[in-house]
Amino acid sequence: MAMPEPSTTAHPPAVGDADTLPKLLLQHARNRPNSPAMREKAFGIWQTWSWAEMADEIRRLVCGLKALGLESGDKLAVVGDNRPRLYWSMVAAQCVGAIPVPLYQDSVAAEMIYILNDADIRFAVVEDQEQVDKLLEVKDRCPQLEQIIYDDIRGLRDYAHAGLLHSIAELQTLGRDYDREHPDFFQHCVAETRGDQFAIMLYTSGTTGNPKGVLLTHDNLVITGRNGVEQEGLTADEEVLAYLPMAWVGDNLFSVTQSYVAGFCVNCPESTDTVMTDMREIGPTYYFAPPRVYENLLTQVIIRMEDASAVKRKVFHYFMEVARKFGSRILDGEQVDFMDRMKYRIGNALIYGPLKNVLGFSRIKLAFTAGEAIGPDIFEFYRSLGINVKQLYGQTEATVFICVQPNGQVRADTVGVPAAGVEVKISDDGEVLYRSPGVFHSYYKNDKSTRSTKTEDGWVLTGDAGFFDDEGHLRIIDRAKDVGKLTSGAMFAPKYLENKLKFFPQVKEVVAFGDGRDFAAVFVNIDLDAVGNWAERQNMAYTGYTDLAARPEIAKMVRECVEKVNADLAEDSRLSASQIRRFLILPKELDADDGELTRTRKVRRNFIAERYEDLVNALYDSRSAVDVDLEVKFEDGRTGRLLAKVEIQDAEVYGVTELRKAG
Amino acid sequence: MLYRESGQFKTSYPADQAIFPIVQDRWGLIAVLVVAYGVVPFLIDDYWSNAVLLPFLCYAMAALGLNILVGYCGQISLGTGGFMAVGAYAAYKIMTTFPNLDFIPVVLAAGLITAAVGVLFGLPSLRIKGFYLAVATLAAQFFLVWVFNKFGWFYNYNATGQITAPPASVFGTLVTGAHTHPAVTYLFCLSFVALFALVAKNLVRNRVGRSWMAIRDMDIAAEIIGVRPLTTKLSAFAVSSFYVGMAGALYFAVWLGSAEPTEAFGIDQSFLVLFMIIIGGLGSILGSFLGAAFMVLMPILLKNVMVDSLGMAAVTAKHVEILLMGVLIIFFLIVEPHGLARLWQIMKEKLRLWPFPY
Amino acid sequence: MARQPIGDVLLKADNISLSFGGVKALSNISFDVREHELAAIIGPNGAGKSSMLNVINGFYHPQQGQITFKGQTRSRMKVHQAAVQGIARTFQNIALFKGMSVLDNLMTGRNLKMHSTMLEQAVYWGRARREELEHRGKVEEIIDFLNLESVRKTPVGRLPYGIQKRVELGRALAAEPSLLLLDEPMAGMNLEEKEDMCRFVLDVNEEFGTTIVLIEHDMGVVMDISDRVTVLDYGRLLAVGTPDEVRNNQEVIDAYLGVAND
Amino acid sequence: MSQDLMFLTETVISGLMAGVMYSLVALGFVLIFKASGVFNFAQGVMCLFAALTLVGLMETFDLPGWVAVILTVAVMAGVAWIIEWAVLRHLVNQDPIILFMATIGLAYVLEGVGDLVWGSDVKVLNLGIPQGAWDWGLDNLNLYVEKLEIVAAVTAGLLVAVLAIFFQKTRVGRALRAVADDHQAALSVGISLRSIWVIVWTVAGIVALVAGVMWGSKSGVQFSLSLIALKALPVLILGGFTSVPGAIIGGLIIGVGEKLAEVYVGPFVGGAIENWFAYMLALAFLLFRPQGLFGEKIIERV
Repeated sequence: MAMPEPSTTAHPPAVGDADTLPKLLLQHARNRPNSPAMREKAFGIWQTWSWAEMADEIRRLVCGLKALGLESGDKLAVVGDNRPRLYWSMVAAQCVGAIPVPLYQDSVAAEMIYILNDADIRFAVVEDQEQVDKLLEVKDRCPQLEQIIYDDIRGLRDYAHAGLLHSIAELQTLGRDYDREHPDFFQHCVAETRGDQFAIMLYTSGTTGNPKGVLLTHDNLVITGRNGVEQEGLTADEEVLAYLPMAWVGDNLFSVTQSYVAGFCVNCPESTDTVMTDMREIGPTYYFAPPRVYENLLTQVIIRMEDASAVKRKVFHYFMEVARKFGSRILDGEQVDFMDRMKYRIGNALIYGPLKNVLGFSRIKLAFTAGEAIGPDIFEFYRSLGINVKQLYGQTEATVFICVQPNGQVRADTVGVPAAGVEVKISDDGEVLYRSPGVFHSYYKNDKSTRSTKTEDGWVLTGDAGFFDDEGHLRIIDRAKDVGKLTSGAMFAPKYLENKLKFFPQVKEVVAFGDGRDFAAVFVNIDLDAVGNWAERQNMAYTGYTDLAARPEIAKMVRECVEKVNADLAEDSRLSASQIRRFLILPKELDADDGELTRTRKVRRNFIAERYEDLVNALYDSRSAVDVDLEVKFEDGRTGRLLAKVEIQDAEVYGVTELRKAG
Repeated sequence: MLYRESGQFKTSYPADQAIFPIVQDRWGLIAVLVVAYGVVPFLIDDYWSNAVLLPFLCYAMAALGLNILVGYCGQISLGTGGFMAVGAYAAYKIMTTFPNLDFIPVVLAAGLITAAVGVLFGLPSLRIKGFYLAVATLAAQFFLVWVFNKFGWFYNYNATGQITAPPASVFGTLVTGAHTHPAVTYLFCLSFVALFALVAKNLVRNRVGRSWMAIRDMDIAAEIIGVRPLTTKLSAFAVSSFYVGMAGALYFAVWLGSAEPTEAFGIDQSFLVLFMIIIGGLGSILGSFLGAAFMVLMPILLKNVMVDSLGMAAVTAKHVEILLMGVLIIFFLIVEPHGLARLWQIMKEKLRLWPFPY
Repeated sequence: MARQPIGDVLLKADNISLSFGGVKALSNISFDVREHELAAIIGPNGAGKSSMLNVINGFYHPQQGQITFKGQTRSRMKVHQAAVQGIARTFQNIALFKGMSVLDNLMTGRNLKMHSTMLEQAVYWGRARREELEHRGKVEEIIDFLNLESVRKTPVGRLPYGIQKRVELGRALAAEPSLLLLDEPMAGMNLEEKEDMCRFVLDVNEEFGTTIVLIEHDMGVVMDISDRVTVLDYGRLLAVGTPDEVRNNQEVIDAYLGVAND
Repeated sequence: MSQDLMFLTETVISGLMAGVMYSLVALGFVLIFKASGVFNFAQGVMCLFAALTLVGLMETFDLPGWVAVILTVAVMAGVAWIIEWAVLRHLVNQDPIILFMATIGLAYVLEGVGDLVWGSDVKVLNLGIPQGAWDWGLDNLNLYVEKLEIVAAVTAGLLVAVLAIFFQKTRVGRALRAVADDHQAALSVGISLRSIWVIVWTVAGIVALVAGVMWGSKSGVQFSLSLIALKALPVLILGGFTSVPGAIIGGLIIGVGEKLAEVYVGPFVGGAIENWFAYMLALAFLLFRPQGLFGEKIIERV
């Protein structure tokens, strides 16, 4: 797959004056027409489109959309899994000056209504029958929605919605005819695009209130993307697997913008079920995943190794120990003994190499994790295998990049230094602020929020509390508004506690309480996979989550985790006071369908505090058990009741073992 | 463990349907070929050629042929020895009738003649199945050997009743007769076998191979789908016999030099080749080679150990050898009824998943 | 493109009688199937449903009566000729090629569409190669249609029962038949698998316009999806008609539904 | 009787006698195939092995014939037990071809063991069975018939009768018949499948011993015995793999047909057609009646 151009070996190809994605597209189609631009696993093989072919496909889409009446400034919703045609329709919309609005494909119809109406969506490009059905369901309540275009015709032949429904194939046929009549239209459109035009609108799920549409310009995307490419030395030879939701800003930056800037190839998996296999086949060189993906993979590794023969397990554990000691140091270029280096080499041949290969990590040059804090053990595991995983700190409003860990200075508990072109400062009350070329234009139809987030001189309030450590790395503690005080006046950072607990594989979700209270206390969701597996090995029969969560053995297990966290907190005088005194294990898993989590699986603390008010109160009075009666939503949309008795548990707390150091 | 497949993705059907889709396998094959062509010819001597390499190659060819019939098409045959005899005698008659003919067309013609005979004896397969067919193929075995014994025309009425290969050459280089160089005969057989192994692989992964396997797995369903039992079975007999016939020609003319039908093409030959494909793996091209190598090498090893190392008498050693071969065969069938090829496949799967167990 | 309208008579059975060594399996059965129709033959076990399918695709030769398919009348024919004429079928007890992968099973289904000679296949060049690749593409469409992606290279012997049934449907579809005979496609399945299979059968009828004759002893499923139903009982024809007509036929109620409701 | 007719009669009788031998070997096949579905290729070698053991015991230990016979039967029972223990039980539920191959391996083992223990040279077997021509026949009918052949025929007849009684009247025999039809049914009789296998292999061993003794008395005990036994295979085709009467009648047909062909057709084609004639006969026969003499026409269902 080596590209002939010398320019692609060390540096990205010069993008010259191409300041928009459509212009970049044409530039690649002209300069390196036959290099692969996109692949999709379909019909058993990786169907490949070169840049020229992709430009051609997009050209027909542009003309087709135009023929259907899409105008500059219109909004076009995109709903579905990562499919090439959906990606293309986003760029196609940009060509005519319309604004693509990708939506989370698992949103239920009701959630879609808000965004469809808020964004004044006229056109929607969707993946398949499932999404079409959802849109048809809400069509009456979204009067401005005019056209629905679908990719996969399966099951849609019988739909009688003339003038409303079109397949992408039809659209492209339409486009070809239009193109024939207006041969200059496409080129003209692309030439008209400008860097300061809106390129995309992304809805941030937000922990409270309605989602807000973040408007990003081509400049935001292209300049930020280019800075990242240059800083990390990405080339046109990278392979990327596009598997994260298209509505996430990261996917738009990594899988679209940076591909258009650097010219590398983006691969779409066959389906969500086959991501693991597809990942292995492609062997991406540049990878990004939220911490939970890394966590799930590690859990799988551990579980699969449990079933290996005793000898193999021994070898595995021996070399993983070697890796733990020397892996990250070798990766960071530190001095390591010759013998230890040899041991690591052998381990690499026997274990790390094959392991990375089976997971599809063999060729990774750079992997990012972002969105949440990652568990130090998990982080270290991947680093020790020689995989260059780095944390980054970002936001939709920043077009992702705020801080990145530089090579050789990777720590589990910081998010690195300000990324190229980004200025970061800490406000007096501890909130992190930044200014960068990626700073968003505005929230759509929401000047109030725009003004309260973005200052006159371009600084954006992240809403996160943090500080720079001695090495100049930013540490994020929590959401600024969530950082509270115990009645003693000591700092209480709920997310910090939650993350610390969540780093235990047995714990899936945590909700911490303590602001304005005497002490810190938490709700815990156990991880059904990990704990269930453990229970099976103990020959413990259980009927489901609720049953398992009520077992005293599990309570004991969680208490041990909590006490370890407490011991850890006791080390730090700033946080020692917020040791967890009481906790309970929730009788149900927190669920986005019940509104307890956001679509990106962030805990909605206030909502939970309201919903489980009685349980919260129980944590702070002397009750030792509470009966709960909950309304829950099942996967198929039905609702039901959940009755359970929840025990409140006490945990050991520790004294401050170390006096605060100076400074 | 050795396999690093990540990043080896297929963007086209030709790549996906390649014989060796995994890079490491391709390298493995290249390594084998480099050794076979680049190293072995320089080390070879008469012993290695006559005791190991030529028998291995000739039997591999025969095993390929029998595997097509038994392993792929599911028709059991115990007549391999007889069909090898047809190939050998055809080659003999052609070589003596046209003394200046290049040896390559001789082998091919011998194969074609055997194919015709094979089709003839394959006709009963249309009406009878399984062991009945196996027994029927014994008719071919005994009848053919009898024919070559009885009719002087086949051995040119010479006094001994034996046939002896006259010198013949390939592109001007001698490959049969008394004055051959071991490296030459080896390379000639190797090239022949390698080429036809590729042909066999092509056949079994194409329509005709699928038709064979369909008949093997579920003949009624195959017929209902439109696979014609007549042509399919006969094509398997024809192709199989073609290979066995060529193997017979090489066996007689290149390896043995001279042969007498009862000895060289007896029922023991039929069983030997059958063992090769069972131990190697039914329905596997690789298995044909592994089985041939095993059955050629094992007696030599046993003999070396017993006679040379343990100082056993040659006669006793022969008995022990027969005994041990029997034991080994049973042992293999119990441990892995699907042969060495399956063992290799399992090992490969493990290596591909290493360090995970599944 | 919606479902194709039901057309002319495609298959006509005239007065079919079949017996084995004196035992009557079918007596004087007559019915017809129209183009693009989804027809069902129902009846309790031993009613002669499978025998009827076997007569249609030439596996059994009726002692009396004839079959007219695409206007051609025949009383005897070789089994594979039915395939040549465009009749494909599945079997009550799965009859897949167990040693072959899903892909190869489906490719075998396209056997009759491939024409390269053995010599071409031996060198895998020219037409043979072209054909293999072209038909692989077609087969992949069926794999996609039946959601068999994750098992395409697995030997079918290792697959669970429900998937095997689907592979068998795929193998029959691979032949692009004009008449598809399904012998108890939902036998032995759980409810969810049955629903899936119904969906696939309907989709086949809809997407490819394939005429389908389906036999089933479970009436519930069949009534929902068929255009017309033929009811057999002990080798006799009991009723022919739309599901509603059959449901209200007194003889059927007595012989079949009555029993089922007990 | 005319000279020709006399000659024909003698040929037929000698064919019948050879046929009896074939029947005996075929009987062993049928017993095992019926009870365990195993196509026992080692049956021929079992004849050789049994005969070798008998001769070996008599020669080496100078035992009287009847003692040696009893000991040989014990040895064959032991062999049957070992075969079940070492081979069969590990191959339950395998494809028939795998079991078939295993019995070929078994043939090698038995041959190797026999040769190792008793040596591989030709041995004369003398159990006191009278040799030479049958005087009464020669004198009165002018027929030349070997005494040995008459003994063989009588013995074979007795053996078949004993087997028939064994299968009809004894509990084990009935169980053996049941197992042929249905393995579950056999278990309900109260005999484990494994014991049944041991018993049936023992019985096959005894049949092999009888066949081996007959052949051995006629032409010495040597390796070719196991090859002659291959002749039982066409007999099986004719008679069907599972039919005891089929094995007997098939054997007789093959024996007679082969002799007639050798005598009347052989001279025209160079002789020695005995080697293959039986197979060709069976083959030709199969083309007209694929299910064999006693098999039933199978109605295929899908």
